[in-house]
Amino acid sequence: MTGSLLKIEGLTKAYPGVVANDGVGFEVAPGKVHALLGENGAGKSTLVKMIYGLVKPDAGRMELSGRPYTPAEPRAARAAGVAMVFQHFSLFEALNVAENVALGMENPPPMRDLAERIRAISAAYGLPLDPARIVGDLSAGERQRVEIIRCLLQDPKLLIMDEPTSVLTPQEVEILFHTLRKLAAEGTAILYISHKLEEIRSLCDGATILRGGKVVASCMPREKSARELAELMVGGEFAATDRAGRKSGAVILEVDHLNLPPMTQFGPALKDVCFTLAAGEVLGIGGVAGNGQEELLATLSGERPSGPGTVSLHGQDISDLGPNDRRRLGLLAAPEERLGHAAVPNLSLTENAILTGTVRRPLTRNGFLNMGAARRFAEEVIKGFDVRTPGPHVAARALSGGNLQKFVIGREVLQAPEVLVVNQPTWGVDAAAAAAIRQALLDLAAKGAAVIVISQDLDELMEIADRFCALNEGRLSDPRPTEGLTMEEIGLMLGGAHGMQEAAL
Amino acid sequence: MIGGIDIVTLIAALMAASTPVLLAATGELVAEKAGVLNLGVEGMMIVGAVAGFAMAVTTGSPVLGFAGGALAGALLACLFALLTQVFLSNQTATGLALTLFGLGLSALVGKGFEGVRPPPTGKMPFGPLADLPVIGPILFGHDWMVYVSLALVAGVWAFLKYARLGLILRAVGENHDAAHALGYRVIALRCAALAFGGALAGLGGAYLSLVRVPQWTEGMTAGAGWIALAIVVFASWRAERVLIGAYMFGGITALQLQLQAAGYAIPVHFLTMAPYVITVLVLVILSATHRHGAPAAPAALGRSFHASS
Amino acid sequence: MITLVKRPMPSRFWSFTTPVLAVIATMIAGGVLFAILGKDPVAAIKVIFYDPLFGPNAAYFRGQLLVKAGPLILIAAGLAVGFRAGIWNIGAEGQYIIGALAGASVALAAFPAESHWLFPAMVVAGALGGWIWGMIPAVLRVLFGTSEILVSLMLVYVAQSFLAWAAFGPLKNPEGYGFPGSRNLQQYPSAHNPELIAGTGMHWGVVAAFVAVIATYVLMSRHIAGFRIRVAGEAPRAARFAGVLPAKLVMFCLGLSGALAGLAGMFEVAGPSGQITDSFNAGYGFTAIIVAFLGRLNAIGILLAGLLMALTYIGGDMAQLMLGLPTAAIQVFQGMLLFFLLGFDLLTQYRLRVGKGSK
Amino acid sequence: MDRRSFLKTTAATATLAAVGLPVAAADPIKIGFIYVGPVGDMGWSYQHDVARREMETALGGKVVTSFIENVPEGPDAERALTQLALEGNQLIFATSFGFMDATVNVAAKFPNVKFEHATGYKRAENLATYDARFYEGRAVQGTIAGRMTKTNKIGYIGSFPIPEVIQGINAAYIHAKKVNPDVEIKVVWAYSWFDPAKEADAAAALIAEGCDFILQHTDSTAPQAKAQEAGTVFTFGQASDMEAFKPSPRISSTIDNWAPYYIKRAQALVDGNWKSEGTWGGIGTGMVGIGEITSAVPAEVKAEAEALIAKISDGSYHPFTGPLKKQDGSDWLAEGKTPEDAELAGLNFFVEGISAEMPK
Repeated sequence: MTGSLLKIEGLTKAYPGVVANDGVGFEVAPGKVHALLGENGAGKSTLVKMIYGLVKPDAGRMELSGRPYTPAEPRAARAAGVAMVFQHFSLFEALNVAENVALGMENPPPMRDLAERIRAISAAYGLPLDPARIVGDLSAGERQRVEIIRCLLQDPKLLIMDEPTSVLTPQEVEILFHTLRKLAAEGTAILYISHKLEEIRSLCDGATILRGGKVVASCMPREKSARELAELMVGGEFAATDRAGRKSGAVILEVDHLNLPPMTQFGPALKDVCFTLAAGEVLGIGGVAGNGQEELLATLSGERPSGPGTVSLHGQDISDLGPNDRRRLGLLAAPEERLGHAAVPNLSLTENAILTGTVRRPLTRNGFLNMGAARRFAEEVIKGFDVRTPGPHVAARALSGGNLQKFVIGREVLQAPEVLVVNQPTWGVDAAAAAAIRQALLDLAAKGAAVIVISQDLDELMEIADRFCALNEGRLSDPRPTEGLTMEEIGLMLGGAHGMQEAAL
Repeated sequence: MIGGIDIVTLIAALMAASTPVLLAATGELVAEKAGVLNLGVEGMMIVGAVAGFAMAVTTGSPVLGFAGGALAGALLACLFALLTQVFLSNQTATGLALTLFGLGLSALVGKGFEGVRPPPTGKMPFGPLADLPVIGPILFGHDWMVYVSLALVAGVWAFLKYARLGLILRAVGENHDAAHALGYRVIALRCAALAFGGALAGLGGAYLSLVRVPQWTEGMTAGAGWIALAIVVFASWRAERVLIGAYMFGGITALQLQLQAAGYAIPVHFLTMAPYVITVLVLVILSATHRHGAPAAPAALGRSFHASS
Repeated sequence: MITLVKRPMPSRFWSFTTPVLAVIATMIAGGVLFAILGKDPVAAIKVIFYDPLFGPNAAYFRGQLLVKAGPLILIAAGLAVGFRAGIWNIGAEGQYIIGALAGASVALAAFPAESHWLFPAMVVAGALGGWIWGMIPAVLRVLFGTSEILVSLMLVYVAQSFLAWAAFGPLKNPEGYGFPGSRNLQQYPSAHNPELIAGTGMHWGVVAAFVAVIATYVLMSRHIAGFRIRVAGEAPRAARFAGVLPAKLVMFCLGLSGALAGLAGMFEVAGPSGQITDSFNAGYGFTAIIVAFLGRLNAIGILLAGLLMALTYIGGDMAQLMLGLPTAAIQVFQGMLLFFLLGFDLLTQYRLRVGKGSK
Repeated sequence: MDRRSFLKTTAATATLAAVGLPVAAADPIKIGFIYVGPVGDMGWSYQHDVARREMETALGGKVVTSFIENVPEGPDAERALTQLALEGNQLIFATSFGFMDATVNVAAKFPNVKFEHATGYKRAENLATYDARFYEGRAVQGTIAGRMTKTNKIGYIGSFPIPEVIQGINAAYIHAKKVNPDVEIKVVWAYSWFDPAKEADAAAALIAEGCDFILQHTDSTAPQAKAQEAGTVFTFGQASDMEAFKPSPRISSTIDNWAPYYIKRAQALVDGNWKSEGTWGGIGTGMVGIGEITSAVPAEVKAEAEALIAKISDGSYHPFTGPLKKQDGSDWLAEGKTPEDAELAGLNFFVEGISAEMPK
């Protein structure tokens, strides 16, 4: 086969207030792995939803195997040979693997045959799966296998993968890449969406880079450095962050042999986590998502109490204190999930300021809300962190991800914490805003606060953290100073060499 | 005979007695499996009762009567579907309103059908089989709707377990967002499930007015729809257990009356509450044992779906 | 093709306008119904909506409006707090019954002693009874994760059987010629919940309803506890982050709504109703759920919705009497009103877009 | 009655009630009713409504009536009664026991309006009570059943264990026993006046126990249908005639016939001589009607029953005539004695020979 399998021209999709895709065009050839690269919000997801028939384009045309391609719904896309693995799995926890696979197929064979084929194909591609298991009992990696097997069973001509590695361990990523290469060798085209540059460099044969809904570049990723790719993605150089003028002070926070059972049915447990944090210090915690980041934040913020003596602030045992008691003592946090965890979508920004602000700010009197003070606090956050919004009366869900993130971080920073724990502080935020958030964290540390930044963005951690450690399956490696830390060492830490002692030996 | 209770008669009696709630509960099961909680079963049943009765009396055909009852129940369910699926109204409140509406509507339509006798619904002609001892009255002594209801339960069971559409239905009830992402039409499917549930509730109502009582009177369902809801919960959303649940609820009523007839002074009120207490216990056991496994209730039960993308 | 687009914020304009639109739509649809039944639609609508408020005997009916709306509002105010937190107590009917039984039991145990302490003791007993009945689903949910929707509903039937048992058994009036039902508390001064100002319909239950409206309004919109309840309903994880303990929240919401429903039952049995009978509960607990939603789960809204609901009952009776409209027609009319109110609510959260949609 | 004519009649009454135009020289007197159930219950409330219409016809244009149906007992009843009084009704019938206290309250507030309460025991200057001696009809049923039963087992579906129902069970048993010493009576309580499904189950249970007669003190025809299905079981109509099941299984009936009383009382009001009293009418006054004894009853049994009806009707015989003992064996009525009405009204025990226990 020659030529292109999928050809896209001038694809445009606008939502009220946003142009998600603006005249996007590119081609994917059979047997090739093509990357769609871009920051969160660059329009990658909308683009693939159009290809998969979930969203109808406003303008533009698509061709599949040389014929016009206008899928009205995913069913039509699947019939045409397009399969997709979602970033957030479209799985049904109460159903078993075979049933989940059947749901994603057009004409599934009888269950017994299907189970056989699942067994066969999953073994062939090195993704072993038991078709009778209930999906709710599977790990994140195993769940992704279900999605992939579901696609493979339909012999797709084009396989779309939306951020497939964000939930995988490095070992699982290796297995996945092996599978994808094998598939490509068999002639399947793969459209691979990610913002992880190294992955794309190692896997993909071509890349289309999106920024603000437009195609800004096409390239061969292997021919570019990660830095070049990143610059194409964000459209400029990183703003230099000022990390000068910081001195480590006395130890403020101490976490000692912290163990915690899984918070959710499928989450990891925290295992023997130990570290100390000094005033004026930024501790970076890296690791692949789903390795205990949320659990660690919940334990530090007080959402999940832990065993006595495991968490101490200023030498005081705060293990059994709730979030508000910890706020009173100066320990604040900003969780990763903005909508629904750090902020309430349907409430206004004023009310979202109340969410965490009542303890350290005089927003209540005898338990009664002082709406005026709350509004002023919200306005202060909006102003101080350049949150683009008509005003504090606007509901949180009406804000863009980046603006809401700025609001969330600003809300905590402006409460003058002694310890601030943030998870994914710049996820989905544009480069300028991300730089501003990082600067705010550094400034906070400069004023003597201790900051924990949990992030999957290693560049970010290297940029602002004084010390670095990695979370892997609920275990935290020993912190190492970031200065002089090599990529290999980081890789080892992330890959699960628990603590660097072994490596040091 | 055990302790003065004729077991054969008891079983035969409770089978007929349970048929209306069995039908309604089976219908509600399908709706709930699709993720919709319709508390308006009572309203759909009674509208089915009056429509079935009116149809049968007007045409002289019980078959058409049952068809009419089913249709009326389905239409009322479509109203509920319109409100909850299209207008995204709260399911609990809408269901309660549906019951109120159905009770009123049935009474309005039923004026003029009071005191009328419906055409008889025939027994299944099993011939000599019906005269067999013990199994004769239990297995071969009923009118044909009893067998239809059993067939419907079996059909729903098989549908949910083996049919592709049944699988899709369960998927929609588990996770409507994922089902939507896979391209299934969540709202259409839920509307269909609701209509089916309404049809069965209507059928149950028609059984009441055409066979069980048989006559039309206002408010004649007397809470049967609520029992059907309880049975679905008792059955932990499994068709085969709906059968057990319906027969248990029906059986306890029949049993307490038989015990009275046999001369036992029994605490009627405590027996009446027994099935509900048992249902609560079943719920507790289910939730306690399913804490770390797949829960029994459809995960999306009672939640509104709106495709946002 | 009409599509729905979620508004970035609930529309304030539509949240005031939709109830009015719904009532107008009901009047039109109801008018058609009444016309089909051979009644003058305008007269019927006037009798239902206007006469109880401004007709010849309005002075009496305005009071009755309070009597009828009082328990609905009292129960709905409590339910709405839980509903806002995503805790679905649909068993208020059972809590109402048990509250009434508890309150009446205290009175009947004390009979015929007269004391100033009796009525307050009944109030406490009524609230306690409803609270206990509400705590059963709460505790089961906290301990085992059992659905409070289903448990609270099942407990309604248990309460009903319990009521029947009490009416025929332990609470039966020994001087009642063997008829079921307790002594009439209206004839027991210490236990009676009388009309406070003659002719107004005001009794302690109505006072309690107003207090509950004000208290829940202040709680939900002015107090940090109510704020946290709202957060819990909107985003449970955010609530934990804000320091809410889910177990405490479940117990509080079910306990509060149970206690208020119990109070409503107690005031009703000691006042307007007077005695425990096997059919003493008139579905207030279920109707209150509808009232709570009609009031958009907002205390002031519930006050208005309760009064509107009561108006259709009283106006309905009048239409029966004056126009010969059957109760069934009134029930259908009420059903329509509820459907329109529930359906139109969509407009506050969503925008209708005519033409090509986003999908 | 077809639907259209029903709508027409109600529409006509409604117009009259609403407009209140003088149809005769003098304005007609307004008379109101409240019913506990829907008029379509085909039982208790239906019979009251039949009587209301008969009364309106009988008095020509002298009265107009209106009613509120489905009124729950309790505060709603009090409001409905007040509403009727405020609308200018001169005479108001409250047709359920549970309306008693509400009627007493409203009667006190409207001294110029006359009230009549069915089956209660509280009276006032402007509040009369009326009730029917349903037990007289039960005596007839007991006689027929006692004669005709082959299994010697009579089933009785009771609604609630209240005096009215207990009187009926005792009367039926006493008279069945009188003609058939081997007879037994089995009692099932439905705890409902009207629950067709449960009544059907109760009938089935009694039939399973070997009863070939089902007497009922509940209002639906479900037991008749069950009896018909069984083939060899006989029943009696209750409240209404239930003639749809004639000639068998329904072989006779006890009919609540309120019309004569309503006509009499309305007439008294028109004539200006209404006064408060307690009426407890029986077969003699026509308040208790005995429906046609059908051809399924042997002629000699029918004759015996008719003789009994005649004796009760002319007052020469009281169904509770001593010697009678209570269930526990203690004496109740001595030879030839009859109970006071007040005692009968509160009857709460079975007579000797009934094996069923009174529920507690």
